[in-house]
Amino acid sequence: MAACFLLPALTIFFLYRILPLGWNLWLSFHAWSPLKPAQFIGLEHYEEMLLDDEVFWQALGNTLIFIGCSPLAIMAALAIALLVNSDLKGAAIYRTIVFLSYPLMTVAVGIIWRWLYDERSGFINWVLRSAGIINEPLKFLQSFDMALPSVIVADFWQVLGFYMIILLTGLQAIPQHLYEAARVDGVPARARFLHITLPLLRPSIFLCFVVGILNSFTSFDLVYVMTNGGPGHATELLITLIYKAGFGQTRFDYAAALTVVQFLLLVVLTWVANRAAGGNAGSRET
Amino acid sequence: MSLSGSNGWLILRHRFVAVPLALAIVTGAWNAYVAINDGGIIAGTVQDPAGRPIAGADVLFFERSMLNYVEERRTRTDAAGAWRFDGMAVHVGQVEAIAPNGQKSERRQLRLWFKAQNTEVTPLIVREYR
Amino acid sequence: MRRRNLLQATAVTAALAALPRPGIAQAPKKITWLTWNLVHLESHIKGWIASFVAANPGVEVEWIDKKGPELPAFYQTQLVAGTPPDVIDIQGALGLEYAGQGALLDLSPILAREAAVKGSFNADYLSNWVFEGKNYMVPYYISKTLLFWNKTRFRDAGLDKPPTSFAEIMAAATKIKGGEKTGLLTLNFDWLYWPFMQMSGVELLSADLKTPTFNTAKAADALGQLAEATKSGAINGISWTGRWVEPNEAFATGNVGMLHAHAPAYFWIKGKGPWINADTLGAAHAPGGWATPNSHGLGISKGSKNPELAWAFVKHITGDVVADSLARTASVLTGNKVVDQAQLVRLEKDDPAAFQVLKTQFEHTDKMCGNWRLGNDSRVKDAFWPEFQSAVLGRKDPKTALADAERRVARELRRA
Amino acid sequence: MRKTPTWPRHAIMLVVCVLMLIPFYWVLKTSLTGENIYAYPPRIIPVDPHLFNYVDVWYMIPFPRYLLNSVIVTLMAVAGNLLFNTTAGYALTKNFPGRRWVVLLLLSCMLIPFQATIIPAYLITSWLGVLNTHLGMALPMLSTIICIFIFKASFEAVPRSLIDAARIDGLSEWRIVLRIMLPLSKPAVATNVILNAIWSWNAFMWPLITTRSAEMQTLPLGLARFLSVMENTTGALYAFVVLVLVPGLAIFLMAQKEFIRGLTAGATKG
Repeated sequence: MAACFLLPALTIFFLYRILPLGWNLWLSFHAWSPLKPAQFIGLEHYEEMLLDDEVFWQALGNTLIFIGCSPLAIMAALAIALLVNSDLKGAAIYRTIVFLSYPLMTVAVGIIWRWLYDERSGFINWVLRSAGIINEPLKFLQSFDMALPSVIVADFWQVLGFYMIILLTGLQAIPQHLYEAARVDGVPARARFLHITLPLLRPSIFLCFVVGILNSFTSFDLVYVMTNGGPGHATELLITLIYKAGFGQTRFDYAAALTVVQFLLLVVLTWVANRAAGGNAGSRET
Repeated sequence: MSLSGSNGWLILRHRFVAVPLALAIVTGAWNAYVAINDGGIIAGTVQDPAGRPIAGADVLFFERSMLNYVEERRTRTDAAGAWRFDGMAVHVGQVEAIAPNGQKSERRQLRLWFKAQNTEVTPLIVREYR
Repeated sequence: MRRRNLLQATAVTAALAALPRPGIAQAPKKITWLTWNLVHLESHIKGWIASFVAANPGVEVEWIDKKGPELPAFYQTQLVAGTPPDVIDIQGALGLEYAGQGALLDLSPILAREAAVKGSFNADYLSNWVFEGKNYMVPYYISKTLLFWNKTRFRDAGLDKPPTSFAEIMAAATKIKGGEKTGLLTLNFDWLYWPFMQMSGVELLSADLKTPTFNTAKAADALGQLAEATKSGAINGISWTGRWVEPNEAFATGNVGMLHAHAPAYFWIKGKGPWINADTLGAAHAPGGWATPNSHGLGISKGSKNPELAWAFVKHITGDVVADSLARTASVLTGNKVVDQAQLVRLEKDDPAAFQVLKTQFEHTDKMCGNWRLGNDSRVKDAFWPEFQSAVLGRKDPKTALADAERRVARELRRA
Repeated sequence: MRKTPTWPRHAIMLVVCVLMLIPFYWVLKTSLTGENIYAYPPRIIPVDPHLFNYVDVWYMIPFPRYLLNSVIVTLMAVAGNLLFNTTAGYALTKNFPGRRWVVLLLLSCMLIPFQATIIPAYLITSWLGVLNTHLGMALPMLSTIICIFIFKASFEAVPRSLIDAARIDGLSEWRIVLRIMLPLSKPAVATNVILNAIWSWNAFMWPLITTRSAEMQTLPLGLARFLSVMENTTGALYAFVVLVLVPGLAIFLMAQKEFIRGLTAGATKG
């Protein structure tokens, strides 16, 4: 009974997620290009990746930075959520505005931010220059040090609203009487936040973090449009590397190995986050 | 207000009905307007600085190609200094007049609201003409 | 998780093997033409196809256009699916890569058979797509780099003629720079910057293309000078970070002394820079006449179901009539000798500046560099460019960068 | 809470909102401006603004056609998600052997990036024979995991007693879902509609690979195709960006009430 209800969804995931993943796994142990027959080469790709490919390590590092920064956005979102949660007048409007950037197409977001960062006519440089903070325009997307943060900021701008909504839902799930009781016992606001809000918010925060992890590859379009991984490999993420290795260099076999590694990495991260969130959060999305 | 909307004539006031309806009306009106005005006629006159018409002046029409504007059409003004292009299926271009003495007017940028919009171009003035 | 995947994997291999080929492009008399970024020519392209169909009744031609960066993804997928577009329009090195993969049909026998057709192409440009002795593509629209120089900037700097050596370029750039002004800009994608190394006596690879030979004192010196000049502002930093728009935009403002770019850049900057005419813009050869081609060619997929028809179509598209129409509408050179001659004659009257520029495309055609006949150019490029970029932007010192680049390039060559 | 003044919170939120809105304004302004968009310093108010960039865009690509394709694909995706996610979500509320494994499986499925699955996905789609069709474009998006869990959460909130009662009345599982579960989960439905509408509306790489003919392109592809011609040198590009974004935003704004309530309700008794 449950089986036949699950079937349609599972079929789709089997066809478009699991089967391809299997294909990648299989391919990662072979030497193959579109018109050549595959031949088994064992762990060669993995050896090359781990021992002989500094770009992989750079991309891995960037990906981890990308994910590692999401807590900042989550905190910001949490602050906003707390502000608009309670009976604040016009909270609904604030909520809408903050969320407004999430429905945007990532490609478009990339174009928009590339334009904001523009050296001559970009808003950001213009503000900084007319405020006299800098004399020379900053080349955000062309500088080795600023490119990655710049992309991350653009990503924050897009997902902040989504985080906020998730956290809001979590907040509203917290029974009010707990606060009442605490207030009666004269527990100060900070303590109430630390001992009631945060613990009960764990699942929502976990979900935000999962979204943050997913961002490390759903932001492909963003990086692709804004920097395409450059300068050097300063904004190379695993996902852009996978794409380049596959379609740019026609090394689908190597790309497959990268995919498998990224998958395992994300699984581990998610598992850890889940543990941190106090177990079974997985079965409690939003 | 729920997605399913409310019942009776009130449904017209439900935003999921009202908005598309409004859009439909606007679109219809606009298309009607376009249908009436897309004769593809672009016309105007050529004058000297004093506002006297210049007869026999060449009027060139440049259409936008990928990177620059290229001459596509050319006509000559009549005794009243009037010129006219028919069947212009463009929405952007440039016109320029060359008086019989070879002097040119400024190149006028034309941008229309839709392809083949009937357009009356304000007079092209040839400065050095006497 | 893992065990399940392994099971899936075997399932996949089975499944993939069993996949029947999809129906597309299997109709007996249908061919598909994949173009690279030509949507803006839609109306003309439809016309050219129509005239081909008119001449070959019962034939159907499907036209697909993809944007440069996405075209490889599309073509590769089609290859794997066994439904490659019959005729493809791709940029220089990529053609060789696909040839190296065995995706393209060797045109040499056909060209040998049809000497007239072969003769209609400019031999040097045609030879850009000779890989391991076989000719895999014919020119569609061609270009190579040259040195644009802003005569006004030069005059202000007390210079009157374009530089004739790497040292002179650097000197001129330094003289011109100051305030908003910078001395030199270059395009950097697809090896377009390579003439600067070539003119300094640097060879990327040994003649047999098996070993890197660029890690030399000369190279370190040239790289050092480029980095130095970039730091001082003599070379505009956009040279190493921009793609196509940014450098051309910058040069069009009129604040830059020299632009090292391929010919099509002229029409772009002309559209943007009202100051540009034959008296203010000079077109010169890079010192030593070195230039990197950036041409598009037409190739035929080996997987084509109708190779003969595909070839007929290629002949139609590169033939005098259609090529001429392309040359006029897109203001390009086609590699078709007759058409290009006519184009030059036309421009000499209408647009002297454009004439100066395009004329260079047929001079020193024996001095093309940066177009190694490699089957894995993109990998070599990805191994070399980031290191080079780090060096010119002062991120790494030239010696380290070259050493790292050498190691990585060598690895790619080993792998090939 | 009551006692503390609310104006500081308003002040903060106003700043936040301004920051969030600036990019929108900057693009809008660029799409309207008549001057060379590379002029420095850029103007805050567009100079001699006009709408002709939008006219250019309209003629640059078959806009209505692309819009239609986008709409069709989005509708398919939304419908599919409603059907499959409801059933799946309902199934997950029951206890059956291996339930935990299914949940794990679904969760890990979320972690597989699409870009890495293009080729097999394409082969599978062609094997199903729906290449270059709206269905083919919608297929991989017909069910989304997060939304399954949203339904699960919202269904779990439905009191058991109701369901048991229904069962005693001999309602089939289907009818239980239709008659009891869904009516009580309108917010979850709204959430599904919006999220999936957003996601499929914005899909880029997959339509790019599966569509051959120009008639099948969707708006995001139009954007890429547009970029290739104009690059970023003209207000027209930004006019296009606006045109692509407006429909999605409009839908969201119209449905956002239910949407936010949806996520909330989903959580309150998750």
